[in-house]
Amino acid sequence: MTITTLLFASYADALGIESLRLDLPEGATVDDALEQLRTMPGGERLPPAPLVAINLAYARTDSRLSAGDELAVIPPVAGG
Amino acid sequence: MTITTLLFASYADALGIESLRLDLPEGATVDDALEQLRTMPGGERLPPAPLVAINLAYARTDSRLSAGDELAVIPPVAGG
Amino acid sequence: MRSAIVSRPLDPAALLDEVSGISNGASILFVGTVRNINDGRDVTGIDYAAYLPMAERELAAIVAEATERFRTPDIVVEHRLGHLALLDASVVIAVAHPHRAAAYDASRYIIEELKRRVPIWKREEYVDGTREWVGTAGTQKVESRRQ
Amino acid sequence: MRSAIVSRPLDPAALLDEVSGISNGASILFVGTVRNINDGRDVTGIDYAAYLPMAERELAAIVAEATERFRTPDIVVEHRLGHLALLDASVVIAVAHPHRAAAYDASRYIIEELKRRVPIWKREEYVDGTREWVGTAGTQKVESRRQ
Repeated sequence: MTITTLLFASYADALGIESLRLDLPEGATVDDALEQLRTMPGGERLPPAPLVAINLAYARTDSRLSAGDELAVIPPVAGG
Repeated sequence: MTITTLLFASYADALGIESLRLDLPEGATVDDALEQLRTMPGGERLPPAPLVAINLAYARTDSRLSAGDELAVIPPVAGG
Repeated sequence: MRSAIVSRPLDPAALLDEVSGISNGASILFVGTVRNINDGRDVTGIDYAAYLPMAERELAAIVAEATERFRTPDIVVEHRLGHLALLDASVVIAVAHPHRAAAYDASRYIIEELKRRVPIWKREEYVDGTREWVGTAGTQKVESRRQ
Repeated sequence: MRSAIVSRPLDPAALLDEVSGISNGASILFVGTVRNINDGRDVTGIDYAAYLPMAERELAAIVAEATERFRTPDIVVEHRLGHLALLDASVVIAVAHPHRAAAYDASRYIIEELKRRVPIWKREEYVDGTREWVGTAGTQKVESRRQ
């Protein structure tokens, strides 16, 4: 299955990309997606357990992904 | 000795006056002044222990007064 | 740091501008306004009166205390006297601070102390045309001898 | 009740007007502004970025929570994105309520939750020309691969 992955701020800078598609086996979790991201250049800069959101809602990294999901890897927020 | 006494808001309405001079013996206290006010028409409406200020600063009712003092009898404040 | 008791309409935005500065990350504006219901009664307006020299002195003291306690000089407070209609602002407190927690705390400190210590009184007007002085311990139903 | 994430200058006074009403006795305006020093470094400006659809959703959720928790519909929040100079307002929170305690509490709730949950990030610019993304756990010194 294919999911869309979004990176922001320092994470986008680290990997040099803001949006990419990941191919994952059926039943894959957020952790599986993160593992794939870490194999990319700069991916080693992602923290061990980053904040993530699936389809605009915060999620746990052991959550299962579905085809077409939008997975966002979210650096520490700093609004205000 | 003579002091100036100021009344405000509901107290001024009760006694029908906002400012008056009181003649008091030397060494008189705020309580003595209040006792004199209570003998005036409407004076019975003053509470047993009203807030008072001497020369613009809150004071106790057992404080001694001096000639020329400005004694203010202060209803519950309601600013803001 | 500035405080004033005035008889003209208050301008909250001007006070906000007055305290803002490049070293402050947070500004808090408190605006107290005349509302249409108090203690279940329909209010149409309020007359504010003060023991002016003492009110000025107490208000200045409160602002000085807040300045020291919360470590910011950027505090301006104005209280209005006279007749106010519904929606009119009776008091505006503007505080700016490098950090938001202290800004909130200073703002709150000032309004609570103002309500506790500053000799200002309000007489509410009700829809039935009656007027009563309002005290912190509930409305004082003192019959006026001047009417 | 309204929230928005915008790319234009914020107008605090307009938001204050928007929440005020005759049944409210207290209005609190919080304005967050860009300040010249953060963590001891001289800041000259900030770029704000967001995960926009999620930020809009989280901010709306926070405002809805505050509306219910503090029982007032009179809440408006706007957060600005893009490049902000010193003194520019990045966020404005306007809350009005019949009573001041709830107004303060609602305002404080919203800014704390906003800083905790809304996916917005800021990159500070320093006097030496460098720029860094700022995290709540201190500045993240991530070397950019895109430069």
